[in-house]
Amino acid sequence: MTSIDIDALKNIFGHLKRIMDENREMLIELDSVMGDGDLGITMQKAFTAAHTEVQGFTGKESGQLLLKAGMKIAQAAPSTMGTLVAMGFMKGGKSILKTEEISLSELSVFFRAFANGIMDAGKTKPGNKTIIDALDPAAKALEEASVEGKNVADGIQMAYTAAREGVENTKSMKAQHGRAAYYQEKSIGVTDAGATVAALILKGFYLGVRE
Amino acid sequence: MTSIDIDALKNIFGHLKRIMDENREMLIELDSVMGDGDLGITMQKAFTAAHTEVQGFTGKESGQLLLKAGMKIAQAAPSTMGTLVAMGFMKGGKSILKTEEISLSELSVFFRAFANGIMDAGKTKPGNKTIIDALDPAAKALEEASVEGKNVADGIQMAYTAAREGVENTKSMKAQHGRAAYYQEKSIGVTDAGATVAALILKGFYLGVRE
Amino acid sequence: MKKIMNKAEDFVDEMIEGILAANPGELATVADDLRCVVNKNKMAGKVGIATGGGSGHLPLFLGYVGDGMLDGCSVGGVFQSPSSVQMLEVTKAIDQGAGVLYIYGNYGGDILNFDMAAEMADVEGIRVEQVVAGEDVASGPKGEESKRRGVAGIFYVYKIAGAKAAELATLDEVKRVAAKAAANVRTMGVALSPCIVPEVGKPSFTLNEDEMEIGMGIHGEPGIRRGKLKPADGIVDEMLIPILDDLPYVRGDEVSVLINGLGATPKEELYIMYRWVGQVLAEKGIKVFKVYIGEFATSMEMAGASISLIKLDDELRDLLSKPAHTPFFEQKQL
Amino acid sequence: MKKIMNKAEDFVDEMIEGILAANPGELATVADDLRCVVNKNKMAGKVGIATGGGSGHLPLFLGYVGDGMLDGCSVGGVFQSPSSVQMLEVTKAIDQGAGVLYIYGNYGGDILNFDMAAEMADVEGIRVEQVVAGEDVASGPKGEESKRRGVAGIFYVYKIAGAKAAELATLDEVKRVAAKAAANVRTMGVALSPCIVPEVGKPSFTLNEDEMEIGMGIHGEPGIRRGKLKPADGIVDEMLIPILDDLPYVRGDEVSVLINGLGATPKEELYIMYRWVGQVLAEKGIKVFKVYIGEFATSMEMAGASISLIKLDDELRDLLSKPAHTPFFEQKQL
Ligand SMILES: Nc1ncnc2c1ncn2[C@@H]1O[C@H](COP(=O)(O)OP(=O)(O)O)[C@@H](O)[C@H]1O
Ligand SMILES: Nc1ncnc2c1ncn2[C@@H]1O[C@H](COP(=O)(O)OP(=O)(O)O)[C@@H](O)[C@H]1O
Ligand SMILES: [Mg+2]
Ligand SMILES: [Mg+2]
Ligand SMILES: [Mg+2]
Ligand SMILES: [Mg+2]
Repeated sequence: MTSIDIDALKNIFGHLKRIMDENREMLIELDSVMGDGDLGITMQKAFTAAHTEVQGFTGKESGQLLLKAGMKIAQAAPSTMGTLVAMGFMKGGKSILKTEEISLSELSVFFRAFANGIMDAGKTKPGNKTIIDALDPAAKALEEASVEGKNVADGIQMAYTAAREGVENTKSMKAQHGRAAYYQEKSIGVTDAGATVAALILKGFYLGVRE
Repeated sequence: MTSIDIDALKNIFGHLKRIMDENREMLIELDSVMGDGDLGITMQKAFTAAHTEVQGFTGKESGQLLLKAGMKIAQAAPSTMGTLVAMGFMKGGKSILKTEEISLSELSVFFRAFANGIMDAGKTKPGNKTIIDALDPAAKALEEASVEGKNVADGIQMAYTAAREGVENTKSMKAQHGRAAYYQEKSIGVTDAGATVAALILKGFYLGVRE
Repeated sequence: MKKIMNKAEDFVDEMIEGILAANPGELATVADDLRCVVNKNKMAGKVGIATGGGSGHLPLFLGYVGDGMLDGCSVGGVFQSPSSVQMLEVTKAIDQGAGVLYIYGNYGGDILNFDMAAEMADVEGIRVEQVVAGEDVASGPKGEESKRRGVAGIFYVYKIAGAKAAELATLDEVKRVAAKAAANVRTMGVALSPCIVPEVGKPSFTLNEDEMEIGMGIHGEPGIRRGKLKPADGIVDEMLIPILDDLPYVRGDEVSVLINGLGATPKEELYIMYRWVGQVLAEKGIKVFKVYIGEFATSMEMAGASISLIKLDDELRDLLSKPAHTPFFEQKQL
Repeated sequence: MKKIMNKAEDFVDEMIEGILAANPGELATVADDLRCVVNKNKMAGKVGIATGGGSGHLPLFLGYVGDGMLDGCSVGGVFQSPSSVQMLEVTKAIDQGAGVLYIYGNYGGDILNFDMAAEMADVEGIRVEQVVAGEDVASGPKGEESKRRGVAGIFYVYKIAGAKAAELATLDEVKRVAAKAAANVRTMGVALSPCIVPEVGKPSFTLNEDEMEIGMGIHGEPGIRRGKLKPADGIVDEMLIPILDDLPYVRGDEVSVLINGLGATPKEELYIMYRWVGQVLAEKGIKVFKVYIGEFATSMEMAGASISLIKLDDELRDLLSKPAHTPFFEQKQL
């Protein structure tokens, strides 16, 4: 696979829905440690809705599909993470709006815009124990892979690996945003739930592209 | 003395001032049983001010003098009793406004208007353990004396006696107005402070006329 | 006692100083007495309307001094009547030869002093008429209306009389519409917590954490019934039904509704109350012309609320619709 | 918890139902969503102004939807941001081709959702600009202004932007004056008692009987200092001095002052506060153009108050003076 077309994207959203279904309880548990525990529920809602939206998409532009998915997520899951992820898909989709088949370089543009969009909206940066700490390394990995002329499958695998490492790294960070911020020092040692969601999103892309 | 002229009235107000001075502590004590204890203070203020006002009066009409005394009392003592007594003097003064020398029949008109003015203003009637329970018998006594053709001195003596009896009778009454009303049943057995003031006012007239 | 104040004995005077300072173009005092407040803006030949009463009820009483409402107000201590001489001073200041109407609440001390002031005004050659508002159905049964206290519904009497006076109507005419407004308004309230008179320093009564008192007066006068706090709709029913039955307000009537907060109760809760009031009135076929919601007659930091209804005819609706402007109340033509 | 409400989970929806029922001619909802409120009265070609935020702050936020102020408001749960989709629906409903300005307070959830809504509006082809109000000097030191929370002073931003939009100014022009107003306003508050979020059922913090917290936020965010309750003038000093020093407001400046009650604090106390504010400003040679006193941004039944100052130039004074009419705020031309 040298690029991701509309059908491949629809397949990716099928994986994303299934992954969020399967990880519902895990996310609830993670978010319960220092949040309100809603994350599993909202992510399931978000990607179920996105999946349905995407399957009904009749256009040709992949960027447009990703934008639409973002808008649907915003509507279905108006929580912090729901809105941030929606913002990511929208900003990412807009960045490659007219693209029909997504090359690795376009995928890296998409995830960079995805991550930056969330950083802008969340007024955050890497190191604050958020979704960004998985997303930013993933976007960086895609950028490197693209410069190095890797293929899409290899690129996305490197990004997924980077995201999982990013999740691990959040353990040593101190939360600065949301409910978790109230715990400050106590948040050290705990994995960030939002970063985990980012890794799951990369996983969906990885599995979809691999097929 | 067959009638009360301006000088006699001024003399009466001298007695009233002295009487209220002398009875200050007694009235405070009486009002403290079931009221706020201000009565001795306000009545002293009221009649000190009225006395000064009256001494400076240069007109010829006794009714006008009594009206002016009432207005002064209202200003000097804006408590319940101060206002009621002021109203009595004003309504009484108005009822004989142009009178220069007060005959017994005019005195009875004065006290009837005095009592009725207070009943109207206080929305009360005899039997409610108020100043009226001394004033109304006094006014009635004056009316009878006037019908019977008594002289001023005899008439006012009968009125003073009736007022004192009225004060005694308040002991068996249940308070319906003001702070004392909160005590209801408990107010039985206690002399009404306002009625005591009425008797002192009659005493002032009695002493002034007797001279 | 948690109050933002300096010395308790300065509470009322400093409050008035603040009101005057905040509205320098609108309000003035007369007779060198801070407690005698009048509208600076005079309309020549107009009947003067004066009110007065104890402090602690803002915007009642002096908050309604302004264009299209009242011309003057005498201000008493917290929950205490002003003196008759203060009332007289206000009367003298606002009389423009057309006479003065007193509108005030049915409380012993106020009646006494206003009667006295009227008596003194008469001596001064000023014609005075009076309308006493007593519309709290909880404070006297039908047949004993004269016992009823004046509470938030007095707002309607002010508004309607003020609009009539602004038309340069005669004293008799202004009195007539004021009396008509007073006759057509009914109120009932509920208290959830007490308030504290600054100079006293402690509440005059207590209510348990789960209790309310239906029919309590704005000075904490005992109500009809103390009971468990109910849901909003149930509380509304306890107030609205006695109001409706009293006048009575019946199918086809047109009313204005006033939901008044006593002080600590948030506007959110007043609107939750109105939601149910509106539904009940709609169901009973009573038409609502205009709704007022907010704080119109308070008891400082007391929690609770009252509901007032006024039945309107063409004349009252028209007068209620007229614009008004005071430092505490602003209405454009409805 | 003593609240006049039905079920806690219905608190916000029933409140909105009450507000809509009380103002049938003025407010409407869009997208079949009670939480998306717009002004019924549209002025053709006008820039739309939208706000939004959590419930529990009436008249903030939806109380300022009306003529000469805001066109629409998305309403969140108590102390919770509305969703971006609700904001988008309001945006779509109020856009008349001239674009839409978002004005809201500086809170993470609101920013996130308004940014998202702006993104979605862009997809819909609607031009959106944003002005975020953050004027609480207690919530961020000088130099870290971007941390400051938006509190009662946002009223001035609404009023001034609304007046400009009513002149049919362009989106850029409306944004410019809104930003100018926001840059010139400063607020500080004091809390005396907590409030209770209905669905939570208990206060989020406690204050002792003799304590106050200077600088506390309208959701109970920690302030600068907790200490013994002071006399009113001392409390005012603790708020006013940091405000004056911050912009700074200096001799010769002209300002408008807003004394805002947080909910349970009676108007009497707000005026006692203003008495001292007025004296301090007079002494410092700062001229007061117009004083607003009352409840403009509350925290339900929280006791306390805030002081806001806005420095005026000719343009801001002129816009502040323009008439406005909403169900919660009425002003005639000053
Ligand atoms: N300002 C922010 N910027 C980026 N990510 C954030 C921000 N605030 C919170 N997050 C992420 O959101 C996650 C929690 O999401 P969610 O459970 O939806 O929040 P909540 O339930 O508190 O609204 C956190 O684990 C963190 O990764
Ligand atoms: N409505 C009323 N009508 C007539 N007299 C009254 C009325 N209310 C109270 N009084 C009289 O006033 C007296 C108390 O007067 P005062 O001490 O001035 O009252 P307070 O201190 O409660 O204002 C009572 O003893 C009673 O005689
Ligand atoms: Mg969560
Ligand atoms: Mg006494
Ligand atoms: Mg209040
Ligand atoms: Mg309030």
